[in-house]
Amino acid sequence: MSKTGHMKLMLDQAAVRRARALSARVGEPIVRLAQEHTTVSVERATLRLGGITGADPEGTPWVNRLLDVVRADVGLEHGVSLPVWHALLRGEAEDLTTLAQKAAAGSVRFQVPEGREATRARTAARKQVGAGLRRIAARRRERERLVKRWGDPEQKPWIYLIVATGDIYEDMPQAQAAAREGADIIAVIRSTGQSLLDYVPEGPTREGFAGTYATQENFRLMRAALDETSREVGRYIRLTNYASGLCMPEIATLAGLERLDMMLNDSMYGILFRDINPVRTFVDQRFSRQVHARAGIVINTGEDNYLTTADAMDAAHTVTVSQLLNEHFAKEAGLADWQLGLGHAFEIDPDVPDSFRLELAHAMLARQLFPDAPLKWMPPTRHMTGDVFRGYLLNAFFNLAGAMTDQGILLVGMMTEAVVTPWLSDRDLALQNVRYVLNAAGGLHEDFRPPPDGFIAQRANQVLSESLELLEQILDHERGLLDAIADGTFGLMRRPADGGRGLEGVAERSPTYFNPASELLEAP
Amino acid sequence: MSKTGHMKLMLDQAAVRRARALSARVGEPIVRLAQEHTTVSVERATLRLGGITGADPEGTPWVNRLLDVVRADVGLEHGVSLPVWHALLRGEAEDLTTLAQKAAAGSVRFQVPEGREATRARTAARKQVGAGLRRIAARRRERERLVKRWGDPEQKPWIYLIVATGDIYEDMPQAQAAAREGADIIAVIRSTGQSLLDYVPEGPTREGFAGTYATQENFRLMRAALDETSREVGRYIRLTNYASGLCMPEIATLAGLERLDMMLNDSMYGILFRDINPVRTFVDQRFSRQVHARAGIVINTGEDNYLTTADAMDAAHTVTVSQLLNEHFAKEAGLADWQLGLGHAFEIDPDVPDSFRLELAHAMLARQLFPDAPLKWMPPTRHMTGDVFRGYLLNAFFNLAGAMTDQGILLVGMMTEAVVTPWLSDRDLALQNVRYVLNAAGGLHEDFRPPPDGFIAQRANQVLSESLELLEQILDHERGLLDAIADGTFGLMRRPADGGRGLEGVAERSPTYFNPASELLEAP
Amino acid sequence: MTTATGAAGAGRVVRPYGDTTGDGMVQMSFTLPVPYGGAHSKVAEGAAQQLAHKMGMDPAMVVHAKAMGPDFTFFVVYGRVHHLVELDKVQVVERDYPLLSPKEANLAIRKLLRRRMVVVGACIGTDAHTVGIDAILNIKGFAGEKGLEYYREVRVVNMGAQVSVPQLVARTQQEKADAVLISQVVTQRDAHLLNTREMSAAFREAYPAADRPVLVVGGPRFDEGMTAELGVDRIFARGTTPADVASYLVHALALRRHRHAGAPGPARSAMEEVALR
Amino acid sequence: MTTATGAAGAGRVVRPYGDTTGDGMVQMSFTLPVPYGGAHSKVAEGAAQQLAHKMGMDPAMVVHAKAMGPDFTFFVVYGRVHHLVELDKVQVVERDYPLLSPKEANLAIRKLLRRRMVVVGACIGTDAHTVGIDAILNIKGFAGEKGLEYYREVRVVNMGAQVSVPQLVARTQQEKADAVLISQVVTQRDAHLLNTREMSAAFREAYPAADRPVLVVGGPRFDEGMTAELGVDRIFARGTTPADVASYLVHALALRRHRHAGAPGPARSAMEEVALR
Ligand code: B12
Ligand code: B12
Ligand SMILES: Cc1ncc(COP(=O)(O)O)c(C=O)c1O
Ligand SMILES: Cc1ncc(COP(=O)(O)O)c(C=O)c1O
Repeated sequence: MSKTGHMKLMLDQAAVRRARALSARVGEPIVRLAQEHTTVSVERATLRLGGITGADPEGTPWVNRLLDVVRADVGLEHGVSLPVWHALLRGEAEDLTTLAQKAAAGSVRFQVPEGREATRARTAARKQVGAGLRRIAARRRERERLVKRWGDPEQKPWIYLIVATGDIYEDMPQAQAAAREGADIIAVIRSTGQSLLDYVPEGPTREGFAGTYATQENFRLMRAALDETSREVGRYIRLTNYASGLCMPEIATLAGLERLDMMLNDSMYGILFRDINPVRTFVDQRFSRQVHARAGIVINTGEDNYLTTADAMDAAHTVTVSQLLNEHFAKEAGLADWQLGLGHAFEIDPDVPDSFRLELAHAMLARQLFPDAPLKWMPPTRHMTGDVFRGYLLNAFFNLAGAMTDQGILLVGMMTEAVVTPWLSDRDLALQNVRYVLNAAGGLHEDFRPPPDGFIAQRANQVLSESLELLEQILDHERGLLDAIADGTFGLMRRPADGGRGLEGVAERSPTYFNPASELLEAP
Repeated sequence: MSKTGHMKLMLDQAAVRRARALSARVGEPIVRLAQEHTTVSVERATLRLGGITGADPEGTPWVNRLLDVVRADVGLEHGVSLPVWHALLRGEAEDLTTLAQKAAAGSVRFQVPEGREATRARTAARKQVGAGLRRIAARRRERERLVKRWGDPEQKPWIYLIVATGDIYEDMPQAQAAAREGADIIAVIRSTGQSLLDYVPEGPTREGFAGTYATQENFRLMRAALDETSREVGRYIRLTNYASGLCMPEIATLAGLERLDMMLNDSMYGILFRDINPVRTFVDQRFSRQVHARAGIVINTGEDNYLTTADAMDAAHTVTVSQLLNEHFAKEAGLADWQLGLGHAFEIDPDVPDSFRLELAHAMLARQLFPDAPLKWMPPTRHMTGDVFRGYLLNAFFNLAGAMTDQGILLVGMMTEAVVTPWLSDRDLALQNVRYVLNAAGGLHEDFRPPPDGFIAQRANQVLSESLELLEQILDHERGLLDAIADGTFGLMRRPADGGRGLEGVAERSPTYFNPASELLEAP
Repeated sequence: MTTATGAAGAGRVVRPYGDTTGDGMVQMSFTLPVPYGGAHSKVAEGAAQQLAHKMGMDPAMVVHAKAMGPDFTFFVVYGRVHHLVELDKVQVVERDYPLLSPKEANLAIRKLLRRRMVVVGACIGTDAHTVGIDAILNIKGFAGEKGLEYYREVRVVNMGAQVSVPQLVARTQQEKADAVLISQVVTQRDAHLLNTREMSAAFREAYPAADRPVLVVGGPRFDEGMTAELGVDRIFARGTTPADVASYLVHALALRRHRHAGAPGPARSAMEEVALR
Repeated sequence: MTTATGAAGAGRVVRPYGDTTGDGMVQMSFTLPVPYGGAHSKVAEGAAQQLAHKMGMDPAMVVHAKAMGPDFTFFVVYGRVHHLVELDKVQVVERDYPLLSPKEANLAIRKLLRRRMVVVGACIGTDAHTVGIDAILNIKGFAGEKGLEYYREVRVVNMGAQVSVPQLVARTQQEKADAVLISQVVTQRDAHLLNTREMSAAFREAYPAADRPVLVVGGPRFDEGMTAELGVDRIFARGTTPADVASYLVHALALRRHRHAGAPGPARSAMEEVALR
């Protein structure tokens, strides 16, 4: 498939092999950490797979109310499934939602069953949660059918556009308009506050700031709107949201249930940019990725973000290291290469001499390091200014770099990046920009043959070797990656392992810990 | 020097040789035509070299008044020099300007001297006109000195900007501002009406429409302003005007005298786009180019214009043919390769698939066909619309093509092309665009290696072979190029040899024809 | 010509749309002759904001300011305008005649004139942009429509570029033309308006009012509502096609014929009768 | 804070400049919720022109119009505005205090407080854009200037992102802070204004007026003239540097000290005395 197949492989292949070996060594203790803990959100996601829905009159989801009671009664360390299905088997309620309502009213007490009771609870839980996972698998097959019917985008890279009004009812027509004008993927970005909420809001919402809340109903509404437009334009339009923040596992689950197609899902973004506790994040991460693997969802990682706070030249190798780690964690969680929308970005200061060629070097490094991943190429943001003409120009060169280096997913940049969340006309102009570049110069990669010892190849290998050094440094730390994160290695953000939000929602698994979802998801 | 030296030569070299041979055959009868005729403007240019200046109270230059009287008395076919210097030697006046005033007042009658009187008149004319040519040579040496002192632009291509207010006193500060922001060359475009005036206006002017009159005083003022700025910025800023229209030879002469550095000067532009008589044009052309050769002025030819009326794909080969003819005529007139700013343009419909790569093919064809000429690369105009954002984008790709194919002179495009003559801010934004492209991607030519059998090479060779066919077709016409021009070969304009303006100013040279300027200019 | 109001949205009021209905957001850029940098910057930005406020923007965000040399500053401003666009008060020059195919137009001309219609075209003044007028006149045409030369019942005299007004009038008289089509593309210092006024004045002088040929002017930057000010019968702007013009000419000649004949009733129906029978 | 008028051009009046002094030319783009294409086009362009006229543009040339789906049209308009920019009426928030070097600021603080100045910084609400506040606070600084952490006499407590107002107030009290610096970058639906108002109200509630710490807010899209409306002491926008802020804080504290002491005379000179001796 690769258009760049004929480009001479620029990278030192021994270094590539070594990079993967080192990443595995860095990743291993983190995976172990994830296996040894659970979180409130992992448990709630499990209950959601079991079928719980809805919220109390104040808007608190029943799943939160239920979990809080269970946790108060028996703690989190055994998982909620044993006590919850035990209660159901005891006849406390006929379904999870009713159970939650009763529990919230104080009329149910939970306990951890043992022996045969435990076995029966396990069986019941497995069955009910398994049904949830099967619903996710069914949505995946549905997607496959629709893609076959309506078709994939004609061109590479796929065109990815953001909507961000804060109001799902304004978002829908804007998303449909964008799709008609050529968008292949629509991402609904989230309201600023959502990632720190330890619950998933319910229902359709119109009240976001600079983004729209991720709710199951918003997912459903937007997927339906895009199905309508897919049919109309004869192309399956993909929908993206964010499995990120304190409710990552639950949102991943809802995404699977509502046939979302891609999810932002990075192993370190929440730690670095939302100050979420590292352990919480790694545990939630692994579960959410296992769900994505089942759902056939493509993840988008967030390395682009590092370059909004750190310099794109100085920190280029941190992007590569993070991509390698994201790859390691993703594969361990069961994701396939085609599901790895590894992120990187066009963020070199445009005043740096040869900045465009350096961007090409970085983009080709990623391309050649991850030949089978649909890399996600992010537009300039940091060096965008109120000069919208210049912004339009930078975006064009970003688009060109994307086309020349065979990126899989092109997040289309807006000329108003430094001013406002995108206007309707910004998206339209941005799409014209992309279309011109792909149509006029999309084939330029055929003529683009950086000499194997030239400027571009040299830069790519330099970043690769700096990445090896960094991986080695990380291994030199006592607690490996956790210490490196605490040190400000990524995005210049310092995040100690015992700091950040959401730590109170983490528990070390007890020997009797049981989670039917995890069990089923671990099975190959 | 060529940055594209390492690009594999794409062109069929036998075809290249054949193209030059055919062009010589097409050009030869035209050169003969030019040698056998004179025009009012050639004669007036000669008198200007002799030192005549100024205008009557109505603004008609004394040189026109003098010529008209001489012509009325003895006709044009012998040239004006014999009768004029004969009159001076007779003591009718002490200098040419006074002679013109007396002639205009009706107090001098002219006759064509013979024998010794003719010989004396010839000697006097040669001396006086020779002094004029020596002044031009001195200005050339002055330029060479100043370039050495202040330096040439650092980058290639040189950046060429237009000013067009119509008022020399608004033009000067705008030109200086543009130079400070990075322009290497300033062109003052001309008022819409000037090319059809059969005289050169006098003095500083503030009254042009969409351009400023070309006058000796305006030349002087602008050259002085740019000298001031050159000193300030430590870079010799070149000045361009138009040796074009009915007064081409005179304007070339004034340009030489006022140390202009480049002149628009095309062998067919006046015919095609101003409906000036073909014979008049070819005669004036040859003389003006001989002057430019002496003055060390770089000419800019006008092939870009064809693509504003004809389609850039269909007519690509007419551009190549015209470049070959312009080259032939220029060299015959004594211009060196470094003086040949052969024109071409980025005018392919942006909706054509692969349009950018096709532009690269055309640009590389010109580059490889004329390896030592400082090609002049013109921006999109025809497909520019009121969508200024799109315009800014197209200009960026134009700039990129210029950088990738080693063009010598980059005429910077304005986003308001379809709207207004350039605003101050348009130039500033356009310069930012160029600077970004050259700084970020100027080195991309190193990585640009179109395969020798690929899309780009194929297109270049196709245009070359269509050019050969067209040259052969031209030779098949009874009157060669003249008939081809009458047929609408170039720019779809049909211009018969006996039509157009200014034919009344042409005369076949008599056997006694004498012109000291031509004589001196023919001498190698 | 009728100056119609936008029927589409009678009574409807709209506002600019950024990303939400009614938000009123617009983008603007301009240069002010004020310095920027150091102590000057705040005054310069304040000046830009003042202008935006006077234009009805509030809030107005000066999102970009850049010195261009020592005396000028370029600004980009975003903000909310509070004006309402009243769709029922929009002034447009609507086509008040039926659009004819070449065949219909030919038929109508034959019935109306019993001879070919003669049309003289030119770029007048110093304007040499012929592509626009050629698009209307030449067989090749524009936007897939053939030009007037293709119409069997139209005789086209295309005088080309940089035609002076006296030349144009003389040729019009000589050809006994029914209509004169002139093009003006250069607009700097209002060249197009000056030239058009000069032209229409010359025709008023050269012809008795009743015999004057139909005067049509076109070019990308004309305001189609300015016919009275410019003394012409019709103005065509950006995107005109040959059929627009041919249909108009048939209409205009039918109208005159009708008036000459002193026939009663609305002119429009007369023309339609002729054209469509 | 003084709201000064542009001293630079007292009495001077300017206009936008396209290519000639006084031509008044500007560029504009916007979307209207009207359809474009076919019969709709003229009404849409007329609507755009109406808006431009209401904004004071005449002539207004609609040079580009493009349908965006069935319900919206994007326009580019060029034209002449007739408003004058009166430079002597430009409202700007001028720096009404001397700009101090870190050394001068440290000296002044020592003299004023006889202890270190305590500054609490945060991004409040759900805003997580810390780059701006970090540019002011962190040693690394901004535009070549070191941030407040570099000032020996300033103790910085940087609370980071997404800090709630109650957390902020509590920490301010706990640290006995002299000044609170908050940052707001997200402006959609006026988030920055809502959050700032909430914050200043909370401080008014938590402190007696005389003891309230100096409240400073910053972010790229603030209007520096809105202090009164937002209930803060000072607003900093785009391009602020740490020295601007440090100098202001010294000034503000000197002013308070002065008022507390009941000393007579203009506050400014008192502060300058302290700062510059
Ligand atoms: C092609 C072109 C040229 C060609 C013209 C070739 C030719 N034979 O026509 C050449 C290269 C020679 C040229 C030269 C110049 N040009 Co020129 N040119 C253009 C260009 C790129 C396109 C114009 C065009 O062909 N449009 C396509 C046609 C089909 O559109 P149109 O003219 O609008 O016509 C349509 C309608 O308006 C209408 N219409 C037009 N006329 C008529 C008449 C009638 C009766 C009717 C019914 C309808 C009608 O119907 C047409 C079809 O829909 C424009 C920039 C641009 N992208 O628009 C600059 C432009 C028009 N040129 C410009 C200038 C300044 C010049 C020069 C004066 C520069 C100089 N000083 O040297 C010269 C000199 C020309 C002169 N003396 O007039 C300016 C005008 C600025 C202004 N607003 O005043 C422009 C806008 C470029 C710029 N921004 O500087 N130009
Ligand atoms: C970097 C960045 C991010 C980073 C932030 C990393 C971090 N730790 O800060 C990341 C990637 C995490 C991010 C995320 C988001 N971002 Co963001 N981001 C940007 C970006 C690219 C640059 C901002 C920046 O760092 N500027 C550089 C600093 C130095 O400038 P500054 O903040 O203006 O600060 C200066 C002055 O304003 C002043 N100042 C600022 N604060 C203070 C405080 C005080 C006390 C003082 C005295 C002075 C002062 O001094 C500073 C130095 O001069 C802008 C786009 C752009 N190019 O501007 C978008 C932008 C700000 N982001 C935006 C959005 C919408 C988001 C998201 C909400 C999107 C989403 N829904 O997911 C998320 C969520 C963030 C959240 N919850 O708030 C929008 C805001 C739109 C609006 N006007 O409302 C922007 C404009 C992009 C866009 N057009 O959509 N973003
Ligand atoms: C990887 C990743 N996750 C999540 C987000 C969104 O942030 P939040 O989780 O606060 O909505 C982003 C922002 O672009 C991102 O890049
Ligand atoms: C080669 C050439 N000569 C002359 C001109 C200018 O026209 P005029 O001679 O009418 O000023 C142009 C216009 O761009 C041109 O390209």
